[in-house]
Amino acid sequence: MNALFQAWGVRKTFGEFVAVNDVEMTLEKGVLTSIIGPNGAGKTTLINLFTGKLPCDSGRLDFDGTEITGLAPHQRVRLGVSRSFQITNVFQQMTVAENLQLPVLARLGRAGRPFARPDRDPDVRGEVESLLADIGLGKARDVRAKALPHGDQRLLEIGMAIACRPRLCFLDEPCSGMNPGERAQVQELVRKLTKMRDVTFVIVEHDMDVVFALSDRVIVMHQGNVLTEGNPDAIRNDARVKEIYLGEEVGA
Amino acid sequence: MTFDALVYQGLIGVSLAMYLWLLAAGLTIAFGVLGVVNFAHGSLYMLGGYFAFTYYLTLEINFWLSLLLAALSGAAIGSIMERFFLRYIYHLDLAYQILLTFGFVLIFADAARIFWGGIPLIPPMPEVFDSTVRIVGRPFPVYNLFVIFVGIAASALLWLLLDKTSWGETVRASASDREMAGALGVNIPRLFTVVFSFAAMLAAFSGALGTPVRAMTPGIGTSVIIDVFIVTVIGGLGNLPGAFVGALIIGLMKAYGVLLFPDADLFMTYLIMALVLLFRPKGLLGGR
Amino acid sequence: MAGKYELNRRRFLKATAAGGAALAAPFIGLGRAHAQATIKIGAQGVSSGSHADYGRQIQMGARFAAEEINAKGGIKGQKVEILYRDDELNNEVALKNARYFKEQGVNFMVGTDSSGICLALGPVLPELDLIQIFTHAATEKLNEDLVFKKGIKHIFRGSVPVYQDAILPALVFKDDKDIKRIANLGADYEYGRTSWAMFHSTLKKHRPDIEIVGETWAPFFTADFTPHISALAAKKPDLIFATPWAGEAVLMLRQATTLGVFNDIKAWWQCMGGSVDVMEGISRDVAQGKFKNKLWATARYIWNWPDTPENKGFVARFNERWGRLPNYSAECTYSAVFALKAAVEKAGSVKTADVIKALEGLEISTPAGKRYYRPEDHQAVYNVPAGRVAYNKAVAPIAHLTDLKVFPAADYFRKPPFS
Amino acid sequence: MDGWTTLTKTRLETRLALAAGAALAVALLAIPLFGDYVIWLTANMLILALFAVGFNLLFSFTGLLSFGQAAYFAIGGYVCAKILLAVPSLLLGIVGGLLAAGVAALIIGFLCVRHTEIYFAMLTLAFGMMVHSIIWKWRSVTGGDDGLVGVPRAPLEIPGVLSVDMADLDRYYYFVLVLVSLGIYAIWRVVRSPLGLTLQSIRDSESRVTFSGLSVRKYRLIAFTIAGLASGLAGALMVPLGRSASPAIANWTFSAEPVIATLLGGAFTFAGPIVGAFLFYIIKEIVVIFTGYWMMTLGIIVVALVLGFRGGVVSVVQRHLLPLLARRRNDTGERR
Repeated sequence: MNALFQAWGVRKTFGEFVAVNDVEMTLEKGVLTSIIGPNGAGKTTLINLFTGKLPCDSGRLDFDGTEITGLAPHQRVRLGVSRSFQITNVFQQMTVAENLQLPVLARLGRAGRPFARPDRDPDVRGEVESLLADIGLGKARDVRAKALPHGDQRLLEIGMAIACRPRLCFLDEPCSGMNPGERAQVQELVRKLTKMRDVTFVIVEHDMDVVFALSDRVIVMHQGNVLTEGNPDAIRNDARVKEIYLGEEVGA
Repeated sequence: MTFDALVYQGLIGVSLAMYLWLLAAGLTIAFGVLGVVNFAHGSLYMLGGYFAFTYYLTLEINFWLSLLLAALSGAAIGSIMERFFLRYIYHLDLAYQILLTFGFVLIFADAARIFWGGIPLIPPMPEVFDSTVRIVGRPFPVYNLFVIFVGIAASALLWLLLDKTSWGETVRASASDREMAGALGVNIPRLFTVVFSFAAMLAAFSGALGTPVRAMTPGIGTSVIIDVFIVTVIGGLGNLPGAFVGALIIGLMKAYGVLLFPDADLFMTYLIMALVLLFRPKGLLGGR
Repeated sequence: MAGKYELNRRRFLKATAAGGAALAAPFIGLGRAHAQATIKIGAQGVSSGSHADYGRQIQMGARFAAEEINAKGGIKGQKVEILYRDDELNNEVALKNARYFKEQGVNFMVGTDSSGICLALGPVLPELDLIQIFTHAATEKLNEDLVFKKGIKHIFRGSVPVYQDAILPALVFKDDKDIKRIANLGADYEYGRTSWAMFHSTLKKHRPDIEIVGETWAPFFTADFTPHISALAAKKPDLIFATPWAGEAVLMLRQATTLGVFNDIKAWWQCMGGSVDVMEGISRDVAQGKFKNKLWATARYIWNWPDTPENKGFVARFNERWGRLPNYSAECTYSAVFALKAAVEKAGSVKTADVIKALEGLEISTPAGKRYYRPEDHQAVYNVPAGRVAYNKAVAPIAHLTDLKVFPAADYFRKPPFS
Repeated sequence: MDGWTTLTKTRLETRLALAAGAALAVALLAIPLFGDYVIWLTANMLILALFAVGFNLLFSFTGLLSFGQAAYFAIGGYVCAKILLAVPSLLLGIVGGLLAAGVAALIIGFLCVRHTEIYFAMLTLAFGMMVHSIIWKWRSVTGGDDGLVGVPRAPLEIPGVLSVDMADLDRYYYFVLVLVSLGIYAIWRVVRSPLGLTLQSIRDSESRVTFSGLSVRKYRLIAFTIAGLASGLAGALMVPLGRSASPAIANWTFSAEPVIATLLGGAFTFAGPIVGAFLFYIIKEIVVIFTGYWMMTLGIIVVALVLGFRGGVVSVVQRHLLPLLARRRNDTGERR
């Protein structure tokens, strides 16, 4: 086992409320991990802490052997930690292709070029095209994001998250508000990207079908703590997990 | 600076602060509830002053009533501004509000010239106030004491109005969450008109209060507005107690500045404004 | 997408063109040669904002002069036409107006209020090949530096320089033995700084025993001078020398009375306090004796001096025409127009070079008395009194100056080579 | 709001663009035929246009409302004036003013970009007024309220290369025309460069830009500096024109001019501020010819424009006029 990302005693409180309570966590390379738990379990906060959107109150984060606790979000992205957002966060006015230009330019360190043309940069064009192919939006390249169906917007969201070539990528509810067909598409895409771009995905998801179908490993959070973890089967049959989801249909 | 000078200039500063406070209170409420940055707020101060002059001197209405009428006239103009103009640009960028209200600054400045002429106007000091009392052995104007009293009284009234009445509750509610208040059945458009004219009233009242000691000229509006912005920012945009503190700080700055740093008074006020924005953007009382 | 960007450039040009096309529209007809049927004079002053009345007075003075000249057959048969523009007390606008006047084919220019404006406009006059007689701004730099040292011959001044605001009071008070402690309530800009410097240095020459006990400076557009006044009052001065003018003078004086300053001091000198708008503003307080007869002032012309038929007639006719007493900026502009008339008649031409020659050393009788345009620095030398502010309904509806003290300008005006 | 819709167009617009572009070029080149006053006015309009385009890079394309741009205009102007009073070399003066303003914007911007929206506006206002009070007070260097006067309109000299006398107003006008065009063209390139894409992305979604691996503050600072450079160039060009520099160009009322120009012409379009700058001058010129109460008239026009032409003239043309024409010619191909 080789640890790609490690968290020691990571804590976040909002006033009295303890959102994340001294969490210890190790994420391994190539192991597709899902973080589940009922609403308010602290999943999204945890991702915000890992990706730097929020500062940790205490604790330490390492990525690939280097400490990143103090780093700004964009610095973490540069090291290879990226994310997607629960609420679709793409540039509605831009076309699909234009949306993908920014992260590509950023990765190539060309985002600050004052006089070039983003669309005329062969490297950028090449990568944008391959990304379009990967996320299967090639046909929609010149469609404005706001004109896309919800499912395609979510795919674009993922596309932008991986456009900066991360090694670790957190997906925050990639399937929210999707129909079964679209969910299948997402699972397909995630598997494909894991292989082709060797990204290690970590997914926060409510849809247990997706979780159990996709994950190699599942981490269950409850009230800011890691309740338990294990492979999908173990989790599916774990009594405490059933308990916290009381009633909620767990898998099967 | 001797202790006496400290006290005397201090009192002067406090009386200065009260005009600023009344102005800043208006600006703060308007911003807090409507989210409007009203550049014409200073012009409403000017109009208040001119109105008071006309009522008191030309129409020979007694001083107290003139103050009241001037304030109400300001409110009337404010309600017109909100109902027929501002209302239509809330959804636009902040800059459009600034431009629109800036348009009113120009309009009001010339309106003053048309109705009151270019020459400075100042009514006689009402007999009641036309004397001084000795403070630390020096004559201190009764009128400035009156201004201080009015300023504090106004603060008390404002506090009662906003914290102790249901109307105040509604105002605070919509200040914190417009949609919510709307959902709770508050008539937001009407509330906005009322609140804005209330803010305008405070500005006009400040101007009216100023007439006996501060002549009115068509350009006075633009000369006061920046000070008011400084005060509002120091206090924290939309923070009423903050505005009071901010007014005191700037008032005292001006009073003591004359003695302490006569050559840097302006620079210092802007410096304070910048420092507050950098290190406590929510204002001195706004917390981080 | 490349195509798309291609189109952008054009779109951008297109929208810009809208401006270009619109631009030309209002100016069709400008820039043509102007048939010279009339003598055109461009006048400007501030006629918006807090100092609006000064421009208004410049406008009234200029137009009144033109009306009177035209009524008597104009200048050598040519009618005089006045073009007036608001300079907004702003250099850029004043320069723009000058260009506009040039375009409109004016022969001469008069007016402008602030020293900043006249210093900015002066050096441009040769480029415009236009004479301007400045009729309000008082900075000594205009005649001493621009005309005398730099030799810009197109500049003349028909109003008094700062000497009169600053040196005159020194002469007025030098013999008053009660005045030992002096303080300054200064307008924090060049005018206030130079006036004060000139005043106390002159006074000290005559009265080494004089002591400066306090100096405060108030920025332009100060709404409340109370802190400055009280800070000075604390120093117990005998005399306060104050430079804020126009509306600021009015409110400052009211604030001084409310602070009871006039009980303790012996005299208050108000530069330009003789200005009609200030007098109108403080009349009631004067009538009520608020200033305890301790308020002294001057201006660049005082409507009730000199006591000559010419001045009396002017004041009466002006008052009848405009329903106001003439302010100094009105009289100075009025007389400037007449000076131009005299110069043109003397030169027998309207050519700038000839008129400059004719104006140099011109001596002309005006409402303010005899004006002599010094050839060295193009400064009009004439007498203006200082006086005590009083109110007497029998004399005038507004406050005015009494116990007038007149000193010959020729004696106390600084003289070339100004060393 | 929507920067990108403005970057898409129809064939119809293309033709109009070509025609109007040519017309503009001719108009601007022909200006000297109208005489000194029009030359003078147009030079001022061009300078305001550059000033406003710089402001608009911040406002429309980065989402920051600066209310202190006059500071950089003034720094550019005063430094240029100081240089010209010392050494009569136009180029030196212009470049000096430009750089000084850029440095000032870099330093002040570093502090200002910590905030956005009204806080940013107020912060820029505060720093702007600090610069103003320094210019007003530092009399030995800046001439206080008298300003710096009698500045020579020095010849344009590159030793051994060329030397053009600038005494004639029309020569200087062409000089201004060239530099303003270059400045505006540079910013126009920036807007559609990767940098421009980044800035507009910041305007639309800060977090997305951050998680693309970019420091939002850094790019805001870059935009602020470019805007400062544009203001500085505008200021430096203004001084030799009027041959003086006065504190008024550092005052907040002057900071309002690019705001007015931009909103009149149309925010969130590139050409808006340029059209607005011309409109602003033309409207005022026409008004002052007819009335002494120009303030009120201008005020009424401003209010009317804000309420009637919310998106500004340019976007009104784009959104309403062009589609109408387009429909008549059944010219499709609009992406809107």
